[in-house]
Amino acid sequence: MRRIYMDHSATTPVHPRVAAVVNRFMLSDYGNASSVHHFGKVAREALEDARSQVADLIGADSPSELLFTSGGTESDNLAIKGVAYARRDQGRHIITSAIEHQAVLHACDALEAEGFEITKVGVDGQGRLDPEAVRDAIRGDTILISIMLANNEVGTLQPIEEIAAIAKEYDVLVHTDAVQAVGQISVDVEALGVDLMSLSGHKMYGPKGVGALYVRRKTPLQPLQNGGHHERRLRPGTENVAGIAGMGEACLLAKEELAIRNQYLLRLRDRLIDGIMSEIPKVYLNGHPDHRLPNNVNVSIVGIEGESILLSLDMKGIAASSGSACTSGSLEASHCLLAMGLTHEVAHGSVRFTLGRDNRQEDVDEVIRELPAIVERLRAMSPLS
Amino acid sequence: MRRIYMDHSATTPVHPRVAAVVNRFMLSDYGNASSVHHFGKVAREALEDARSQVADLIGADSPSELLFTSGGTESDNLAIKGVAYARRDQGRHIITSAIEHQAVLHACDALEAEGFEITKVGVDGQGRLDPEAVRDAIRGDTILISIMLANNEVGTLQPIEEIAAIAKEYDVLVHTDAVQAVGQISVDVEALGVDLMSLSGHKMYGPKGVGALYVRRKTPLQPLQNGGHHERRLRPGTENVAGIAGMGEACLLAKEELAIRNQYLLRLRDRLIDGIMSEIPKVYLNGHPDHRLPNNVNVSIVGIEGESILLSLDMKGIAASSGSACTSGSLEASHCLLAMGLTHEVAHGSVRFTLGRDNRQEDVDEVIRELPAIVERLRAMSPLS
Amino acid sequence: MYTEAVMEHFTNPKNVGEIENPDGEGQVGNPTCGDIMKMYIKVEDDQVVDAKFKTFGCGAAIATSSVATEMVKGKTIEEARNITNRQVAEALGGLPGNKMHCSNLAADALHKAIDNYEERKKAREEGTA
Amino acid sequence: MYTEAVMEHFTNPKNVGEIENPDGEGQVGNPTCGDIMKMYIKVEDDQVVDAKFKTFGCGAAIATSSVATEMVKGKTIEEARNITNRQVAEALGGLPGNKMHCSNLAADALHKAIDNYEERKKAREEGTA
Ligand SMILES: Cc1ncc(COP(=O)(O)O)c(C=O)c1O
Ligand SMILES: Cc1ncc(COP(=O)(O)O)c(C=O)c1O
Repeated sequence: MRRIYMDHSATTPVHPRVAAVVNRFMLSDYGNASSVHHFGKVAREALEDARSQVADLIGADSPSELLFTSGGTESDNLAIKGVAYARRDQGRHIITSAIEHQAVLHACDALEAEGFEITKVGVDGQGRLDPEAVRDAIRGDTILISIMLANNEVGTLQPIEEIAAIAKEYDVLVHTDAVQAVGQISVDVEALGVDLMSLSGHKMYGPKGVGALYVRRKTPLQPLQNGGHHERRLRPGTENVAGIAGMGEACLLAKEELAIRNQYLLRLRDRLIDGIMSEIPKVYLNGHPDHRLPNNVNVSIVGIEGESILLSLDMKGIAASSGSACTSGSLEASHCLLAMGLTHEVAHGSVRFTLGRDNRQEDVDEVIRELPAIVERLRAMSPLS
Repeated sequence: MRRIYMDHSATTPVHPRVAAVVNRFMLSDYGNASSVHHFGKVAREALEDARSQVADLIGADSPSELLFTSGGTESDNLAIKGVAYARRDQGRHIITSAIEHQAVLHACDALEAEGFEITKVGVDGQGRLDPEAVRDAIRGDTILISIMLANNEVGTLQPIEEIAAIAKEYDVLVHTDAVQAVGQISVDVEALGVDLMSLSGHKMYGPKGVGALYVRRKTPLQPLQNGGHHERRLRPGTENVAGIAGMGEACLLAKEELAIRNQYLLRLRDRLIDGIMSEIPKVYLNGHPDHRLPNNVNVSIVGIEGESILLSLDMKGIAASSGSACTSGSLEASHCLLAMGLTHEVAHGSVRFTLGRDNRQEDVDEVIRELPAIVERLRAMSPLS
Repeated sequence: MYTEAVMEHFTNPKNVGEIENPDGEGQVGNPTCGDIMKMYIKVEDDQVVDAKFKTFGCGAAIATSSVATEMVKGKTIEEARNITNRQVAEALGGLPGNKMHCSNLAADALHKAIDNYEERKKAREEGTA
Repeated sequence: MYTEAVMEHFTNPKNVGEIENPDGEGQVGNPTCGDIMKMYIKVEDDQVVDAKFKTFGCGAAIATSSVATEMVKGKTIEEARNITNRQVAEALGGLPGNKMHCSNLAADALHKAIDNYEERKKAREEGTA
């Protein structure tokens, strides 16, 4: 069966150029970057080249402001807990949003259980935060604001620049989870004015199990893991040279392709949105129509449930995702959709198509062709329609 | 230049069979293991297959007793801090040894700074612990004993079975860092009787950036990182499917080859030891002559310093390692060699050759041929000889 | 994740729809957890002669609804009462762990439909008494 | 890690050895940090005419010893006093950060040898006085 992958926000295929780099560092240049000998030096150079490539993509002042981690989840945990522990003497209040990824929300929950106080700022119906609501949440003991750059479910982009400017007035540090944004839209840490930023390799055609954390010079950070002298002791463990070099290559690729990727995906995205909206009755687009990732289509299909849509799509060879609790084994529908004010039924009926650089117009057209019949069949079974 | 890699305890090349598996999950079966669709299911299966392969190699009762991590350092941190936090109500005392890897020692240091108490049991001149010294260190509030199975520097094997038996008498949990042992010698968690055990992929022809932690059923453990529902919430983050599947394959390979690998390496190792001892005056073998990893040769060469030996070897195409501070940028020579009672000068003059499955007898013979001249040259420059 | 039996019942569910003038009907679930099942039964001489369902929910919810309506047909009211959620899951060759409690409600819906049937019967008997 | 200049001096160090009957000698470093340097100088008319070293230590330690002995030859005592560890490192095109403080001791060893030369000189002068 020809398969159409439209779940790029869950993970992307590794680009062949990236895989070639990973292979090189698995099979030939396999040294430990801490070793004194030839193999070690080659590995060390690869690490530092990758650091420059990441720094370059996000406009960091210096490659030394980047730490490599095992992924977005670790970057988020390190940023939030790392700052919280390092700044605990200055205050115990942290501001985040209601629609963050679980890595951020649950890191905050863990801190709350240890005595920190967390304020979760809400969002509007399109998933966007009001920077002034962040200002209102700031207290004398606020040490950190963590707000995502682009939401993973509905693709809404947040006004991080404004939020960072406000934070600066109060001398509060800002972290942004840019896992979904980097590689999709142009991201510049200097323009954003953030102090910390999380990235993940596998959301941008790089390998899984590797991520990065941007840490602006002089930002206080306590490591969560102890060991050797790797990554300035802020993230010890033998460096995943192959993965890191792969992530570097993915950043290089993103830099080369960004403008065209963006343009290309936007066109596909809007075609898919228009197709779904015109072919299927009682469908709503979730998220912001304009402040939105170029690859995200998230719709609520009234009267039916997300997992059953996904299963039906999968039988047609189409891979998508959903904000229904049934897909995650949790008991609640997507906290993000609920925070945007959707009812439980409607939240359960969400489907997310996230496009990638390998998707073609035919793929989009096939989804538009297949989805209506699926919806019709499931609606016929539903007591809600 | 033909290069001879004899630093397998630092890291191993990835076996081509492993690399092929990694490639498959980078390029074709690239799904996120949490996804509902086809790509997700294939990834999930790969994860669970790998879990079984690891479980199988170490004789775990059930694959569900294995968590995947980003490497040995994270496994050590998760084991030690995870148990410490989960059991803090029962006590705050932890026992470890003076010759552990920095991942264990520094995780313990971090806990000490938080109010836990750490006892570091010493070793004899050959790097071996006395189980009775562990017994003597046990107190009413001891919650965990963490002792490595095989030392990374001198290759000495520890009497973990006896230590675990003693710990059981006092109802204390036992963790062992088996990063250097698994894949080299037969390791069985049931025979050892340990509650937790750390593994790392890149020390056994698997990829860097992936590791595992064996956690015996019902062992209390608090996660150090929060996020999604991955790895029973004990280690969240999108699973590194390619890396994990690669580690699974590496375990399968180890299982297939173990007996012959062991035999083969032992022969090479002893040839190298004999050659060095007979060709160079004033050289001592570090570590235990018998209770020793089959691939470890660690010698102290009196009067000269390790890094200068490594550089000289590297110019001849031979990659080795050393316990000298100069190789690590720290200010102290190997804590392990010092704990074994070596003087600073002698500790600084250590060289470690760690053999691997690709080394040939010619490689060993070349080292035996090249090393004497290097030693002679450096000794001629040294004020100590 | 799902067994072949689940996928078969999800793909070709039996007894989808409503029964006009049912002898009993029952609904379980709630929007929060994402599963709502509605069951209709037709009863003759204390025997379930027909059953239909309408379900809003995941694959497991649809499959359990389908198989449960199949299981109940031909059974006496007493036998139908003894059908458990566990039996329904077993008839499908098992369900993923996380679906066992949240989407496996078909037997409950059935029991509600039977309750409803018996209430109506009682009401009718009282009405005619 | 090391520059080509470091590797060249490590591979072909200049002035290895001892000077018999030196006019000054100095030793720095200690076994703990893994670097011990011993320098010997020969002085004529307040000018360093020869310098040799013996060093136990890493690549940087050997290279800095070598280049420092080169640098000092032909210099007056006063000029030699002005040679700094930083200059020695610069002459090698720089050293890795962690080597800057722990293995970059050649100028210190040189200054000790000069001190020793001056002490001997003073002793001689006092002895003859
Ligand atoms: C917004 C966001 N943050 C964090 C993460 C976690 O990243 P990772 O999967 O690399 O742990 C994800 C993806 O899972 C994400 O979408
Ligand atoms: C004994 C021991 N424990 C732990 C580690 C850390 O493992 P990793 O390099 O995978 O973080 C190593 C190797 O570096 C080791 O030799």
